[in-house]
Amino acid sequence: MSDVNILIGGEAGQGLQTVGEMIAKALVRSGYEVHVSQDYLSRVRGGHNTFAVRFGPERLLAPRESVDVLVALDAETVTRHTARLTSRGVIVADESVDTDHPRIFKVPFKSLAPKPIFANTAALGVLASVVCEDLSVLEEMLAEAFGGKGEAVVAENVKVLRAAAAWKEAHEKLFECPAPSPGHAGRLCVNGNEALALGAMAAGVNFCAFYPMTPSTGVALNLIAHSRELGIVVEQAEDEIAALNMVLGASYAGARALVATSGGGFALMTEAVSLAGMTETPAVIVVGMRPGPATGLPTRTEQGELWMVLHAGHGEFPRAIFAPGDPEDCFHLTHAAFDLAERWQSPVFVLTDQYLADSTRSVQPFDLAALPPVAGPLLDPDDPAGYKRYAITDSGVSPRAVPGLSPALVVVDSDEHDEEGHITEDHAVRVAMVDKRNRKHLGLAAAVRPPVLTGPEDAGILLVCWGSTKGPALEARARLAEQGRSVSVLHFSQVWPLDPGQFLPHFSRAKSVVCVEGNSTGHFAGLIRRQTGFAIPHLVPRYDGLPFTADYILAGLARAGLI
Amino acid sequence: MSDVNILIGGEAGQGLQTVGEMIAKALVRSGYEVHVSQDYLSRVRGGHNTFAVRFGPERLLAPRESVDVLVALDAETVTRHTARLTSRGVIVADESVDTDHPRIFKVPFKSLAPKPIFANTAALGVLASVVCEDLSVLEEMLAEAFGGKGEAVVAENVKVLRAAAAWKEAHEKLFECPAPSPGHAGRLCVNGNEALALGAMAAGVNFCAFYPMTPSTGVALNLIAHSRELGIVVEQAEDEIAALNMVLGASYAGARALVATSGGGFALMTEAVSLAGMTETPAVIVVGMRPGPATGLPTRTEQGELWMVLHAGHGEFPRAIFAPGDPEDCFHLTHAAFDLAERWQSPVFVLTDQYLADSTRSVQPFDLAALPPVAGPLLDPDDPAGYKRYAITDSGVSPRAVPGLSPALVVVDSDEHDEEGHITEDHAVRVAMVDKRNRKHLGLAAAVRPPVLTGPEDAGILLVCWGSTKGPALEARARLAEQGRSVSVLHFSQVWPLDPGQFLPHFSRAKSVVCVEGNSTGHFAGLIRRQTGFAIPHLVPRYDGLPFTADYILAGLARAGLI
Amino acid sequence: MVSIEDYGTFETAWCPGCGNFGILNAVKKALAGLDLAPHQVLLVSGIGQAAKAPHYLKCNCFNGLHGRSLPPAQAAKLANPELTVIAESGDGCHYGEGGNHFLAAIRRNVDITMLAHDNQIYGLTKGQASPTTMQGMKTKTQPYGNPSESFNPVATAVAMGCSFVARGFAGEIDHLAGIIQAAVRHKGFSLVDILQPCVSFNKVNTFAWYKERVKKLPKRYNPADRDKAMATAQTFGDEIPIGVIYRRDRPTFAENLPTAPRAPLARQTPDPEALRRVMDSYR
Amino acid sequence: MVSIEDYGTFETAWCPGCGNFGILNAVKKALAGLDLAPHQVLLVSGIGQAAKAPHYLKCNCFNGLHGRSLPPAQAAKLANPELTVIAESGDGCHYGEGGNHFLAAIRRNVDITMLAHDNQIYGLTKGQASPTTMQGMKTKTQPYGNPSESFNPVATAVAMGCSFVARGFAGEIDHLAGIIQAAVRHKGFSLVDILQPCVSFNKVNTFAWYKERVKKLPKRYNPADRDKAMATAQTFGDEIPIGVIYRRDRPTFAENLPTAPRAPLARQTPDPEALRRVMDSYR
Ligand SMILES: Cc1ncc(C[n+]2csc(CCOP(=O)(O)OP(=O)(O)O)c2C)c(N)n1
Ligand SMILES: Cc1ncc(C[n+]2csc(CCOP(=O)(O)OP(=O)(O)O)c2C)c(N)n1
Ligand code: SF4
Ligand code: SF4
Ligand SMILES: [Mg+2]
Ligand SMILES: [Mg+2]
Repeated sequence: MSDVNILIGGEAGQGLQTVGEMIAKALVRSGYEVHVSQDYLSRVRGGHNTFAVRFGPERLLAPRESVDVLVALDAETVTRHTARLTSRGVIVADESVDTDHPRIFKVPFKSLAPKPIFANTAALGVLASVVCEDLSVLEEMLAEAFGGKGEAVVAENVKVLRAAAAWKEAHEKLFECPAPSPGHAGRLCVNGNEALALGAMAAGVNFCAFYPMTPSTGVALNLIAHSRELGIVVEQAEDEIAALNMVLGASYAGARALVATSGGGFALMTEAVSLAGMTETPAVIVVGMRPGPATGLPTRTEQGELWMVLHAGHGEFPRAIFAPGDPEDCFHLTHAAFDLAERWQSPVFVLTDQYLADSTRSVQPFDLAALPPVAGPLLDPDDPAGYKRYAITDSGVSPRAVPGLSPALVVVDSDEHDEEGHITEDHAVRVAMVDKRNRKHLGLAAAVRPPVLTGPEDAGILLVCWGSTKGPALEARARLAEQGRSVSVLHFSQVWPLDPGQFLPHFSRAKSVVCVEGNSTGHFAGLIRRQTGFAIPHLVPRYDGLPFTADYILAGLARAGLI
Repeated sequence: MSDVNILIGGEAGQGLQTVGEMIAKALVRSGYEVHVSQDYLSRVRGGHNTFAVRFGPERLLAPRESVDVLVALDAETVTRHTARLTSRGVIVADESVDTDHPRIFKVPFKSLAPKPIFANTAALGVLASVVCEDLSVLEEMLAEAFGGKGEAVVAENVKVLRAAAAWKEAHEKLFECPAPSPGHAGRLCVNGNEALALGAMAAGVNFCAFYPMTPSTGVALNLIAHSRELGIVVEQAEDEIAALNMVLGASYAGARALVATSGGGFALMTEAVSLAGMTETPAVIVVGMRPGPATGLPTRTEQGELWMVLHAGHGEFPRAIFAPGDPEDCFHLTHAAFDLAERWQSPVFVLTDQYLADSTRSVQPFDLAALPPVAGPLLDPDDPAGYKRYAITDSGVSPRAVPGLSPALVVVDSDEHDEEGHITEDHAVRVAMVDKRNRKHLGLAAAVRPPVLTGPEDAGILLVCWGSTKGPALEARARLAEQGRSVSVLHFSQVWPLDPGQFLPHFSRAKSVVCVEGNSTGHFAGLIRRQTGFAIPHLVPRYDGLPFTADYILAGLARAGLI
Repeated sequence: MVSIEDYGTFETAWCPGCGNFGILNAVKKALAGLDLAPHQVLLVSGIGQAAKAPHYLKCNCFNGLHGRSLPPAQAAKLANPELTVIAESGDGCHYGEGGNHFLAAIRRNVDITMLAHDNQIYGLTKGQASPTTMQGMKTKTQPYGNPSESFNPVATAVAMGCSFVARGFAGEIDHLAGIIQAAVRHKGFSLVDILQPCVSFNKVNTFAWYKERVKKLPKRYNPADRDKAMATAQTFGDEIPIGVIYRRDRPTFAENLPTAPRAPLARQTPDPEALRRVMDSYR
Repeated sequence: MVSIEDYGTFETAWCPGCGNFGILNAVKKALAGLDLAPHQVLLVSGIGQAAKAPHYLKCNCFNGLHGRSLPPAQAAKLANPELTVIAESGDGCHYGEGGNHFLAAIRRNVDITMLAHDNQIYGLTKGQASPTTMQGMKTKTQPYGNPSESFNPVATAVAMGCSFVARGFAGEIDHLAGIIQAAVRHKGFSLVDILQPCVSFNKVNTFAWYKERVKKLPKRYNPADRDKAMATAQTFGDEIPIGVIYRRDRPTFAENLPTAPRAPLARQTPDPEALRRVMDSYR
């Protein structure tokens, strides 16, 4: 295997996330490709969490179950995960840990870290040396991280780092590291939430309201971190209802507005989703899925909310739903969501999940200059006195003026309304307005991103997937292809509207079609059937709270008798 | 035509509802079958409202567009509705109304009603005489209505009533009244909301929380009216979120609890629907649909929220959805909903709409003694100390103890939990609990009410409908059958779960299958396709805010080239 | 000079004799008096009889959801600080369904004005108790009398240190217009609770009932005195003081938030250089 | 006699040193001191660190949604008046997401107790401002300082005439247990706001910070004096009074609602005769 899988385990609050993020970033800076997956509990201290960093010279698509370097911040980590070690695997643990594994570094952390506060740096030093990471990169990062606290703090940390690395050198055990691929230098190091926030910033987001909720709080945190530099108003609302209603108020008033939440918070927003539909107010709504119902497993992953998002809000109105497969998709689709939301004056969803939100990857910097322009509202209507917010048009879209910028009065209404926006109970106007809104669905449908096929057109097995399952499915495909099997992946990064012409031919050409999705009832398979009548015969579901891996998919295919 | 259609029109606040309800009730007491439909604006005074009372010796299924007796409480009513008059039709209007229609009673209301407060009684007197209603029945009703205000008030009203009727007798115009059918005496006179509340009361409802919202406020109003007699706690909550969360708290504590709302209010409840799913707490949730999105047409009708209700709440959990077709269904299905909710510890929905909620009909009294028993929770667990709220069972249902009634501790949790109800993040327990909850779906699916077929098995046209469209579809069928056409109706009073074995054979036997539903996108047709792959080829939709009529359906069939 | 005619006249869906008419007039008077043209004003409302008010004068209007007028109103003001933003709705909307937003808006102190048509009843849905319905009052849904104590928005606002708190009466149009002008001029979140007779569903708190009780605060009344304001706010019985009850200088939300824009966000153009710097920070 | 041991000991998911431990102990002490067996008690909570508390003692437990502990708690009490019902959750849960229910619960006066673990921060979601976070305090989501004024639940409750209002401190376990006992004994809605250090995310309002400031109300303090209570409630700075701040006799909700049951609804059996009469009234 040309890649290395590091698993850092310990209690919440022990700093495994800090160590993990540092090493991941360092590896990216050294030119590796990196894929992080996090498994953490809904608590602040204690319990058992893991942070997995997979790296290598080539692009990595998914978490891997087997482990090459197990960094145990506590004894429990050794007990739980030693069985996952590959034959070449090594363990890094405190010298106090009692195990007879032959390939263990028993590190005297107490003496390497003179004060508990340096424990993370010491662990980082040993780990960096195990995976052959250039210390100077880490030293540079320590300087960035602790620079604010003064030179002395930086120097102390660097000292601990070097001492830890030196200790490891003195206790060498054979571990082969792949070399970085020079062509992959200069990558960004972003997780799904960060890439999504970047996409929003690239689209000119300037308003965000949110209420904290795992796994989506990170979206707002990233906007806040850059709010001053880019001019973004971000407000933590009193609840989710306020958050989306604020976004609609801001959008109405001319802002580019986004809200980010998770299933339970989104449930509270659904009335306002309907308001967006009725008032035809653009809104970008990020929903980071986690296992439900109710509070469920609040820090884990699932893809169980497609149907809810598709039909959230009472009454009928068009919408679009993106389901990014990786951080690159998060960036580009969120950027596109702003344009689509404005162009079709509709709510546009970006549906992610905890796995993708928290999964840091090496990503080629985005070509900002090449991004398409993002539509905006009408600042200067031609005939302000005659302006009608809901003028009936062929496309269903009426020019959207902004209040206060011109003498045009902008009247929007949650009741059924006439072209001017005033309440009406006229049945003919009602029908005209329903038809107008529904016409926008046609426009959205015409602009759908086609699913991407990887592999032969007439594969023996076609793995259909959406959202974050992309990477694991592609890795499963690659593994099967290595074994000489004909397998393809059809990945949907937009799940609504659907254009059957884009995928039905693929279905009919494949021998077996399998839907791989992270829920127990087959949401997307059901949606395909509703839209086309095509019943996908096989389902590989996952709903234990963990992300798919290639191994998990292969086991599912084997169980189904397909391989 | 053997039935008579009375249309009372006027401004809100003019008392047309009072007159309409009185005459409807009187006709029922006289042994007629009655069907009421109401069309009113979202305002308290002014505007133009109508109240239609259709009556005759035989059961009536739907509103009728043509009018036999037009009671105009204002001039606008004459202008708007005269064109709908049948050839035998008559108008009852104030003498001031300016029209040259030959068959008009120009009533001197000012002199007949000495004070404005008697205007309704005067109108009632004329109308009663036009439709040959026995005055003594009305006199009895006036005594009931005004009894509380003293004998004198009753006497004055009776006097006005008689004078009005006498005036009409003196100005006789030919109008033929059908005779009541003696076999139909003793009917109840209930609308959908009333029948629904009666069903709940028959099931032993003892807790209701609600937030006012048209068209469902009436459900709570009916429970409140009888709350003292039957021992029902009804509380108007601060918002819909509180309402459903209260219902869940009460249900957990052993009450039989119901909440009633409409689309927008229900959107706010969806997070708590998910909580019901996760905690496995029984709840009966009434959703009275009206045209959306957002506030839409708040006092009109639509069937546009099937998908929302089906997928309301984040995450995956079972539910059942009833869609009563008439007041009888409202009664029986609500009664059944309580049993089902308790038996499968799941949210059960009763999906109605404004048309049905407000449509008063003559209904045979319910056979209370024949009602099946309603399941209840476990009051005395065998082994209280070892009690586990979420014990894993084959059916997925765990015995539900009630807190405080025994030493058993009842622990329920919105997080994923172990058998005892305590938070867990164990992946294996998670999978076991998802599977347990999903097994309840199988139980619910096994108990589905089959759709009812009316007409031949191998009809030329099969009209598929659900909920309140039943009556109009049946009337359309009857009209076509009279013309010698082979038409059947397949009506679904339960729309989730679906058992394809119950309906696919009907679909395949019919020549043309047509879905008749009150929305613009074909919700139920889509659901059928998702569950079976069967694409219903024709749709007769309605989404102007008004209920279906036989005429509307016939016109739709004609447009589709089917008749 | 803007005149009251610039705000137009519309047919309404209100009952003849309703207190809403007086409030509508007072709002128009106040806006014209402030010399604001209709397009400079945004009225945000919820759902209810009161919430229809923005349809009955010329202005920008966001008629949103029941209970949800304050969130979009605050956001619109943040997005375009040049707009004069007024959130206008009923007592049920603002204090019932919208109670949580009321609390948050007081704490935030965004520079908007909130008008509550307080008829102490749910009008549009035909007469259920609202949070301000008096305890014990009988309605169709509370036939044994409203079991809950009524909410005193004015006292709660004073206790929370709301920036501007006033009570007006729909029957005192000029006085009310004066209060509304002061509220709009005041920098920060301004609450104006307006006693409003509902002739159709509130047969207790009638025009006469209010008329007998309202008493304009004297000229010498000092709205900066919090204890006095608290006592005044709690006075709601045989006497009901009307006028500006409490007033306090507080920095507005925008003043506390360095990223709040000083000009409409709609005119903001992204800075590609800043964006590149931000992207580069993710390495 | 029920002893504290009857309430068991559980492993918790809290951080070492967290103020929640003191509150948990005080709750157990209070319940044992009231001689209530675990099955007589229902703890209802929302979501947050505080909301996990009911899992850490033996009792009936309804751990519901974030912000939604009060509605099910009130309903459960109405459905079974024999239960001792306590709604226990965090400041974010009770005053943020749940703010509207807080207002309604005070007005209703159902006989339950509300415990707010008030750490002035969102703990479980890792350190965002809560409604009670002090204005200007910096957090990850409020890097320029919390722009909103903090919510004073105690003052708001007093202003609204809440039946029982107290403030406790997690570091004064016996004192707190006494308050909780008094709250549970009090007939009506009882609010106990509990100052609780969060060692992980609130580095301003630390154990030492509170310790320096809290001051037990003197024996002679009269909680029936509303003006005094208002002043006491507003005192939150160099000194923070703890104890029962306000107390007022009010009929409970059940006393005001003739249909409220006197025994558990679960044991209620329908009366077929009454049902028939009801059906017959629809003719
Ligand atoms: C979410 C939601 N719940 C309920 C309603 C129904 N509703 C419309 S107006 C109203 C009450 C209005 O009362 P208030 O705000 O006092 O206004 P008023 O009509 O008295 O002026 C209600 C409950 C709604 N439209 N939306
Ligand atoms: C509807 C909803 N929104 C957001 C969340 C995420 N959430 C969980 S706990 C919490 C805040 C908890 O703060 P607090 O109530 O003060 O409790 P603490 O953790 O500080 O004890 C939030 C926002 C949620 N679970 N549900
Ligand atoms: S119902 Fe009441 S508030 Fe509404 S318009 Fe009529 S009088 Fe006014
Ligand atoms: S995060 Fe704060 S409140 Fe939560 S357990 Fe830790 S110290 Fe306590
Ligand atoms: Mg009102
Ligand atoms: Mg907290």
